[in-house]
Amino acid sequence: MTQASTNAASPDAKTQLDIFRRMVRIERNDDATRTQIRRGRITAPYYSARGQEVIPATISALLNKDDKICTIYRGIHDMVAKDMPLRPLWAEIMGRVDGTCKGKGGPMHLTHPETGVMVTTGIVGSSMPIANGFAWASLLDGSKQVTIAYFGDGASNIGAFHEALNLASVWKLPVIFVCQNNRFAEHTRYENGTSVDQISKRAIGYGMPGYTVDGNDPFDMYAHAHAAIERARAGEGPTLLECMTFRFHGHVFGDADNYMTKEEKDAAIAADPLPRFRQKLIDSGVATEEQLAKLTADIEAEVADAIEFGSNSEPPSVDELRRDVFAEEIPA
Amino acid sequence: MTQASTNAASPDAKTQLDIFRRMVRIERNDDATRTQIRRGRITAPYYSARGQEVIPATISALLNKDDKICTIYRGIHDMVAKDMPLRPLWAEIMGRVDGTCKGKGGPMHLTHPETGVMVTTGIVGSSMPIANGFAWASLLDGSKQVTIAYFGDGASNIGAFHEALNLASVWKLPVIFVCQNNRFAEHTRYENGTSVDQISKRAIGYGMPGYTVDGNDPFDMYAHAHAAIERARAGEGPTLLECMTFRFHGHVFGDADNYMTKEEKDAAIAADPLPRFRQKLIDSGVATEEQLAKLTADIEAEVADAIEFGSNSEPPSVDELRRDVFAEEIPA
Amino acid sequence: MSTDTPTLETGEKVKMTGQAAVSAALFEAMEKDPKVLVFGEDVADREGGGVMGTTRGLSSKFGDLRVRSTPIAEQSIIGAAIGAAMAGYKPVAEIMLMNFTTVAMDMIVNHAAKLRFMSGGQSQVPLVIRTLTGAGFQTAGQHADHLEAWFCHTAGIKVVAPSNPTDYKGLMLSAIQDPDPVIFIETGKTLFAPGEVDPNQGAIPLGKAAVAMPGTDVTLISYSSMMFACYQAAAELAEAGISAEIVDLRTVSPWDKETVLASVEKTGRAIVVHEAVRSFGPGAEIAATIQEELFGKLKAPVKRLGAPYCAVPFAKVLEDAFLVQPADVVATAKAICGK
Amino acid sequence: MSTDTPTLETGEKVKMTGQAAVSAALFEAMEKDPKVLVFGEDVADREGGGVMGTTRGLSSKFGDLRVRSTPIAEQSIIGAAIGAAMAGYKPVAEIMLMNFTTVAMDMIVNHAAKLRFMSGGQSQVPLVIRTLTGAGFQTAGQHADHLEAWFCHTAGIKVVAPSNPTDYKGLMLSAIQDPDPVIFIETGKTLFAPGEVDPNQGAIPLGKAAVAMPGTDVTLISYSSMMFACYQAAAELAEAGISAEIVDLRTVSPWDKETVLASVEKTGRAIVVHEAVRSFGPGAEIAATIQEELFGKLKAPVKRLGAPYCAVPFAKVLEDAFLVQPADVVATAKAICGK
Ligand SMILES: Cc1ncc(C[n+]2csc(CCOP(=O)(O)OP(=O)(O)O)c2C)c(N)n1
Ligand SMILES: Cc1ncc(C[n+]2csc(CCOP(=O)(O)OP(=O)(O)O)c2C)c(N)n1
Ligand SMILES: [Mg+2]
Ligand SMILES: [Mg+2]
Repeated sequence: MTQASTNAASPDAKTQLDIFRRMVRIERNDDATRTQIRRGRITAPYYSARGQEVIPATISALLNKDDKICTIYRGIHDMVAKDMPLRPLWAEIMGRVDGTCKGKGGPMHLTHPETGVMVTTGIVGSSMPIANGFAWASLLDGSKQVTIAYFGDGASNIGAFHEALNLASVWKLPVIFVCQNNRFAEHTRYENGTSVDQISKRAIGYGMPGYTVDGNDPFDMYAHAHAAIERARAGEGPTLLECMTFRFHGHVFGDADNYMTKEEKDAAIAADPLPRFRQKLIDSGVATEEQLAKLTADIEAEVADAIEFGSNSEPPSVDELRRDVFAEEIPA
Repeated sequence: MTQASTNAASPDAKTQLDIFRRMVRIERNDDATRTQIRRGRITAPYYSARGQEVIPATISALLNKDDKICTIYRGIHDMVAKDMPLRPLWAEIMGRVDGTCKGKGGPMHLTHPETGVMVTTGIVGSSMPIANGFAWASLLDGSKQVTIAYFGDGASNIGAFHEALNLASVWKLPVIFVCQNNRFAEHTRYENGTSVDQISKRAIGYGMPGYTVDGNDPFDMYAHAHAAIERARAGEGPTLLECMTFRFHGHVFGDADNYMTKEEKDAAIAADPLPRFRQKLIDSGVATEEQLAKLTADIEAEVADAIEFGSNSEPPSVDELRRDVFAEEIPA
Repeated sequence: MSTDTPTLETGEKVKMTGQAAVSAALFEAMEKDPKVLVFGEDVADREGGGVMGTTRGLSSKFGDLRVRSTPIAEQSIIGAAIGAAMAGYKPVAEIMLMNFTTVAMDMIVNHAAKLRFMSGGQSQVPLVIRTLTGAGFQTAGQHADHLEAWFCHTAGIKVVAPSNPTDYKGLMLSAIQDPDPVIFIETGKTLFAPGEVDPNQGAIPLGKAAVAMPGTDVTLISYSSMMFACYQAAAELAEAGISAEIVDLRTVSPWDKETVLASVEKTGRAIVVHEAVRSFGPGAEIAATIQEELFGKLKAPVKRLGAPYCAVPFAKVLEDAFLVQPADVVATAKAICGK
Repeated sequence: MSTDTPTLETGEKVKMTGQAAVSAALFEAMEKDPKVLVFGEDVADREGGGVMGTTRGLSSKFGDLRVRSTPIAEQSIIGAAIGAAMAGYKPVAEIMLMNFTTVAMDMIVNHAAKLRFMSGGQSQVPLVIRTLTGAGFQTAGQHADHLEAWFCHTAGIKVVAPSNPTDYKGLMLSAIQDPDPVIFIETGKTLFAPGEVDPNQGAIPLGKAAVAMPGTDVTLISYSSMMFACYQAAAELAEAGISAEIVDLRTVSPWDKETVLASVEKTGRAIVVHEAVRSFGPGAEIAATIQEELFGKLKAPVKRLGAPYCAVPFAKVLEDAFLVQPADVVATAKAICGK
């Protein structure tokens, strides 16, 4: 699908299992979220990333805890992959005081700096310029930290993308621009909004390496993410990764999907990377059926516990409207 | 300097003379402007385009009166090349009521829709998205009009550039993006702000033809502008032309220039395209010394007349603050 | 959602939402004037006729060149609208949500609003920017801001904010015909609330407020979603023996001073109510003007109710506290009426 | 321009411009705190230390990583500042002119101002945005707007607008130390006017106004360049027997209600004077607050003077008419003082 790296890195068995674990954690969490919404227990807009698990799962397997991500409204998978704890995550999407953001941010602005989830934005394109700032700070710190900027294919058409990639390249920032190309921007098909057949080609305009990657294949993802992260840590600058994928549940929960054909959707779902990778782990002897069942059960328990935790958490006090506007509380 | 077009168009003798006439008109007008500023008779900031004459002179020789341009603060050369009458131009830069804009816009916002000078902007990058709108209107009209968006090298790093080129390509708009690459953005050298060695390469990211052209060579300019304009008129969509040039008088009138080396400036001035092209016209028999002297004298007379006209024009009435805010005058 | 204008006897009203009214206005305007264009993200039928469906049917009827979906690129959306408007078209451009105007402020403020003035009247920019906003749907900090104060403070652009289906239709027709740029604010609450609309509803002039409910003791000055809070408050106040007059500004800039001042001169008391943040909000201009023009004639200070000084919060309980509630209007009115 | 802080006896003042004061503050802050960064277009010495020279010398002293020139890309300038600020740095980012904030509004408003709130206090964004503006130099419609009202209306960002060299120094020091985002407005008129500054001038707290001149008959409330008009008007008024008190807000948001109200309570009359467009301008909030808090105690309506509702014009005669002149302040003060 792309220019083969000469010495492409490949995930060892342990890493494969780690990637799988993150994928399952994303998928089980997403499934539970949609269930809770259907039951009316969550009232926020929800942008499922079901189908896109491989991308952040693989990248996160390559990151350290102190590496940072900036993500978007469709980004809970990115957070879960980055090992954000599920309890405060659930409390947040339920608008409770024990949420990471005390219920003030909600699912579109969930952050958790402790695990490196720095910014979650609802404005298309805006994750990228901010990611540059974290990367600049790493340069100044002399650390080896890298920052990931996640965004969608549609976001590659907005000004912020351009400004951010240019600046990152001129300043050789340790940042990786990860486009999760799910072929649609809301209801707009890729080619109806985007003037180039592969977003990775835009990297040429920034003197930056750019690759189109099979975002549903943990091996292709691993090889490219590994190279990009190594390059960033070595001080050689940014990389643009365009990761091809698909979102199974449309743009937003409740989306009618009639801007896509049934065939393409069915085909994408039939190629679901999760069961495929699961089977591969078993076939290649990386894990047994039992191990994976246990792993899934453990995650299900973690998700159930988090839902319980969130449900039992209180709504925030209205005094919160006067807090966190500035460091100093605004007087009543 | 660029990929040779297979059947590159070349200006005939008459057109060469026309290009030269436009260049001289630009240069004489610029010279007079700087003189008037030095004498304290114009008090506005002035961004001389001395050295960049070939670009708009050649392009304008290929345009019709009803073709449109959107230009920038450093854009009086683009207007003069487009045959904007000098009398209202001078009245405008002197802030007089007979100015094209009744003295309300000044040199940075001079427009003259009658000759196709639609927008002059002081905001870096903003000429491009607006130019798309004129081009879209031409498509809707079913006319063969084209629109030129002029901008600088520094402007290629701002978001508006990206959004405009992408949209123009997706919509196949009859617009030509003409970057006047004078190697500096205010005090910043090209490579310190721009991540790619040639801006024309960014066209790849928009599925659009892009060329780096010798912007000081009327023949190279003619070939590329001709192809781009033909392409636009044929409904095949936009082109990006990066025209290499140099500004002889720094960023703004009074600029100390110490961000560039004396050598590079001297070299650029030594390669002044104006005397070079003049000599070429004579050497190749396109014109005689006398013809060109007459041409120059006529233009000098036109400029002198325009200065006279502007100087004799009255300042606008303060009632103008209530006019042209909306179509309807604001009551006193 | 049906997009055809219903055919009925004159005078007989039909029930429709604000959304249907906007849609009807767009159909009518495009039908009547071939220069009217509609574009923005997902507006064409291939993309479902708008994320909310407001533009559904337009591209099928008027073609893909006049009704165009765009890339996600608000600067280029407004830029294209400006150019087309200057070239003689009447574009109705959509910025999906008002918070996304932040990425197009240069185009709106430095160009659309100023080009007529800067060109000394040579150019005009007759465009409409449709945009949706409003809290109450738990969309949190970046999807619900009321930023109209910014545009009110920008010379050269009109700000329209309807509160009911009739005004949605009539003001949209006027906005499209207007020779100057207009920002047209839709809100989730007002867009989907049904109302009775004259099927032949024509243009309603910009810049004219409506006395939505007559009263004698206090004037509630509002617009857009907060009109609901005012109606409810007025009903409660009536029970408490306070007669509230409600003025719906409809156009927030330029606003209708005459109507507002006449009402407040009559009642002697005024409360400005809006969803926007109170500090430096649109209500400040109105309050400042009233106290200046009616100095010595007021029975109480002009009050302002708006959102507290913070971002729109996510949690329902916070969002409710963030929004002005009818009870806040009632309490304020009682206080200044001395009850 | 010398960039070193002059060494003198304590108490002995030195003459310097606002620009030198800003420069001195930046040198001091960078010296003291290695987390302070400076960046923006052309700010490094390779590019001349800023188009105006305000940052001259900084990159040579503190290195190219801490003082960085950027591409022309304001979204990425503010974006980088936000990220760096959240990561523990204190960036002072420059947006060359205030009109160019229009291309960075998303970053400023949706992110910088909101991230502390949206994150429930997990994050903070201690950045300073330096920006220059102001009419009077015939730069016309896109280079001179006073847009502070927009930022005042935006919860979570402070708006500072010094009028003299001492305040430039002291407020810049505070802005850098402040844990929240601050927009720091410089104007051509105030930046190059010299004044006496204590060489050891330290931080001046944000949010505190200064009574710049005491008086008894009328309070002139102003900030930034319009302080000059107020001083001149006050001198003329004194000759006419009217004693004007001048309050310099210094921080426009959050503004110092206590000082303003105390002054107006004393004088009974107030005029708010700013360069920004009068309609929906910052003065509206101040006037609306005064009439509410001091209802019944005022001797005259609160007046507001600001620019007319139009873009900044080019021609000198128009620009002069656009700007509030001392004579306008004098005439208004006389009118409300009944003279
Ligand atoms: C600046 C801006 N414009 C428009 C929107 C509305 N919007 C939200 S998501 C979206 C589509 C984004 O598509 P893409 O970048 O491909 O990401 P995906 O949703 O597919 O993950 C749009 C247009 C927005 N949030 N921000
Ligand atoms: C959005 C914006 N940012 C910054 C500026 C200040 N500025 C004016 S001209 C200029 C340099 C532009 O360089 P370039 O595009 O190369 O054009 P040139 O002046 O060389 O013709 C800058 C930064 C501006 N006018 N607009
Ligand atoms: Mg997508
Ligand atoms: Mg340049």
